[in-house]
Amino acid sequence: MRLRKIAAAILILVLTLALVGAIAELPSPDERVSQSALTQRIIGKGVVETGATNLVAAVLFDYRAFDTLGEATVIFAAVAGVVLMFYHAPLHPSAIGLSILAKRSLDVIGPFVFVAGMYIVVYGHISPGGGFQGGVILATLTILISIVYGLQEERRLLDPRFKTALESSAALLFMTVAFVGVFSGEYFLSNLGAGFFRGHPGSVLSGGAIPLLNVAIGLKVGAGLALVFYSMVKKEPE
Amino acid sequence: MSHLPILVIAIPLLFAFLIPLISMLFPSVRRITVTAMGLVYAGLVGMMIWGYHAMGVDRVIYPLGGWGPDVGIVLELDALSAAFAGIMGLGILLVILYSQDYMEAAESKYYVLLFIVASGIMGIILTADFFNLYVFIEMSAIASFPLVAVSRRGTALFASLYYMVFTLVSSALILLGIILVYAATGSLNMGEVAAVFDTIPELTRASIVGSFVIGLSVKVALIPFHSWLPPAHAEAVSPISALLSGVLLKNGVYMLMRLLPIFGFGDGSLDVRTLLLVIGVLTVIGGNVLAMGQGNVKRILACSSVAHMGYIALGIGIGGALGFAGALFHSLNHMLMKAGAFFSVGCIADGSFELSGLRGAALRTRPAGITFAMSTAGLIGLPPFGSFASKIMIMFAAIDAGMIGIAAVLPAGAVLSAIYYGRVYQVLYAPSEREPDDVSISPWQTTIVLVVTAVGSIATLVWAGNLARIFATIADYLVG
Amino acid sequence: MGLSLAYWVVLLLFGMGLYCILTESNLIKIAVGINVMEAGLLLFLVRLSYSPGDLAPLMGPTTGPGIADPIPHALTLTAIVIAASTTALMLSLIIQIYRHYGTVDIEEIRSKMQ
Amino acid sequence: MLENTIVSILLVFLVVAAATAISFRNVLNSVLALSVFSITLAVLFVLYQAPDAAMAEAVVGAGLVMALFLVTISKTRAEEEAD
Repeated sequence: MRLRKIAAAILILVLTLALVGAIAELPSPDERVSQSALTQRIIGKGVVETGATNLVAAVLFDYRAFDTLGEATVIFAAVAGVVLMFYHAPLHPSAIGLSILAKRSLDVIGPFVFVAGMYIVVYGHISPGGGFQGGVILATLTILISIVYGLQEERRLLDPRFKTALESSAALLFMTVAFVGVFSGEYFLSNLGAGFFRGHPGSVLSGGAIPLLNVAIGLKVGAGLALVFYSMVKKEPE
Repeated sequence: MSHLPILVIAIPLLFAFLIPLISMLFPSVRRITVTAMGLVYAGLVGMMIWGYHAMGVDRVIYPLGGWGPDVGIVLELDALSAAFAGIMGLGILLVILYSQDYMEAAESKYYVLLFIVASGIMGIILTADFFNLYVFIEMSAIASFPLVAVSRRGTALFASLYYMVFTLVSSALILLGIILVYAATGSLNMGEVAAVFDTIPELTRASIVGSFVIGLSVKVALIPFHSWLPPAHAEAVSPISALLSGVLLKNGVYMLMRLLPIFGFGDGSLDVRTLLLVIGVLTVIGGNVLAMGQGNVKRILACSSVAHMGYIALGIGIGGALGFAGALFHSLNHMLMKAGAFFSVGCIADGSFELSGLRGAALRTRPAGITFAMSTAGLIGLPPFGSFASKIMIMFAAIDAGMIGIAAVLPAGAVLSAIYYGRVYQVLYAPSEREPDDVSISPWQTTIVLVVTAVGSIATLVWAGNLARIFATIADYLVG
Repeated sequence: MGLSLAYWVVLLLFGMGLYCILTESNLIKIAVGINVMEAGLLLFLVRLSYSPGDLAPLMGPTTGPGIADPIPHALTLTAIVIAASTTALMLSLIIQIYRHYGTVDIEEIRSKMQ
Repeated sequence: MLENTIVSILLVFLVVAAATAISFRNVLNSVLALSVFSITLAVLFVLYQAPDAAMAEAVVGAGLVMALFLVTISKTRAEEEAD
């Protein structure tokens, strides 16, 4: 065991030292360096080409939207995997939740959390945030509900079958938006080129398909991660 | 042709998203739907390859979202991608068909994950963008972890976790390499990076190549990074063993073949060719020696996968058109034969794969017994089977390059594998007192799969001349 | 060496995470190590996109001396989500392993598997 | 200048948090340190002008992953005590 620790330490030391040299050769980050052609292009033309003022959203849902489809699929796969792992687990019978005080507090803040999550999803193309961040917040809300009200109540409120259906439908919504480009004679995942509504950059209804994709991702991530948490806290059969 | 490169990625994804809805709404048609989906997938891949050859161009570029390679992500279909798409597409189809009677309990999630793997593999093969490559690597890997653990036996769960930890470290290394590429070149497109790769400072270049080569060696299970493979491949249910050994390992092979020419084989302070040769020899000998010590049929097959990855690494390391062509050809053969062997052994034995409990088992399940013998004889490299030709090709490549020592490793590996497969034959085909009850193989799909792998393993030798010529053209184009 | 502090931190985090993965025998700690290692890469990406005086890539009426590169930010987001998915999957595997072996210690599991 | 100092302090703190997370023997403490680590990282992202990444790191690292780790710890410990 001790030998293994020393061996690991030496291995990592060698690896890190090799990387120190490599990173030292990169342009120094502490002074201004000219940005690459790719970056200049996106900063210069991003708003005009995508209609989104949040350039990260422009990259994430337009220039590199294919990455986003891939990462949504990664979540989908992880959810399917977790559900598969806990397939036969029934509900914890004694999940009754916390005190009445905690329940009333959640009644008050719950709607606010929901609105905040939705806001982050819907305004993703103009302000920081977007489908992923908002979706995680929505999933956290279901986690709060299951802690405060108990898993039974959360299950009654949001049936796992409903979550599965919602997750799949949101993924299909993403695919539908993506295929609009194919059917309009453009390319897969085309945005403004496929005739999506450009709007006035900076307003809510702008950015073409970007808000639509944000909503799809938000619902998908929210439903998927809620399902992950639900599956993991279920009681296992003995 | 126009949209086919994206369709082979998007359609299986669409299937994966649809399967939960279908099994919820129309549970009765689930099985036949999945078979149809598998056929559609393979059909699309076939049409894409056919369309590519019919066009007669070097490469087909599909700009996603209409963005060119300078800003967005593009898919690029060239000869190497087409060859691998063919190998992997066929492998996935066989796995989907064979899985028919395996997954009662796991319901639809099993197929969801299978189609995500199918999509991820095509993504890896077709993308021309470094970060997109990482996303697809993660996608196919994450979908494969729960598939390994699908039986939910303790050993399978632990094997899955072990496999997962290794894979995550390897993809972190690959991501590190990608970040360094972006930091050094300001671009993520493979073509653009290849054009300026020589201008990157020496040490950075070595670090990029180093992190990719180590990361991919873990993925391909080259010794000394192999220890995750035997448990994962042996503990999974048989169709998944075939998926991992036959198809997913070739992901790493494809990436080595795609990326090393971009990196100029790390000429400079890090010589990847020599490294691959050393690791390759170690892996061929080590994998075969490991296999000799096993008492479980699937573990023997898994360890032999390690050895076969060694042959492929040798082919890439020897380099030149002949070496690359040999590695490509061997990838095809290994897919057919290793998948065939896992499929057959899944029919021969159910549950336990310990040799001690399988006396005469292959005689009791005649069709699978025959295909098992054919596949494993092919894996040894015996003449009527395709891998004989591909091993000879790699050997000639070594002799051509004046590396007689390397050439000698191949027959040595074949002898070693003949010894341990011989031991397996002695047990599986031992006449036993029990009456042969001739277990029939239940769904028609399974029979088809067994026949395809068995016929395929011979057909690759029959057409070895043509195949070798095709692969040599691809290798010529790669080596430039 | 002209290495900014942030890059040393990146290397340290990556190395520490890897060390934890290689030496730790508690499965949950290994998951922690993987998270630390991936966090190192995230910091690398974000640090790359920034040079002093840059503003966030939100285009508005005011513009500063420069805009941070939005591409690494998008890549970071993707990497965060992928890391979270793998962690979720890994933890559920760990729970299942615990059900079978009653422990999350690798050495103990190995000895029970024999 | 002030900003530089703050960033440097946070970077050092980040390493300390990571070291704590991987060196604690008690898993619960280690996971709590990991969530402090995630929040620090999110603050750093804000200072590096990456609000989107910061928000994701905050909700994922300190919220979701944390919750999943806690579930795992409670599931791999509660039954130990019951035995």
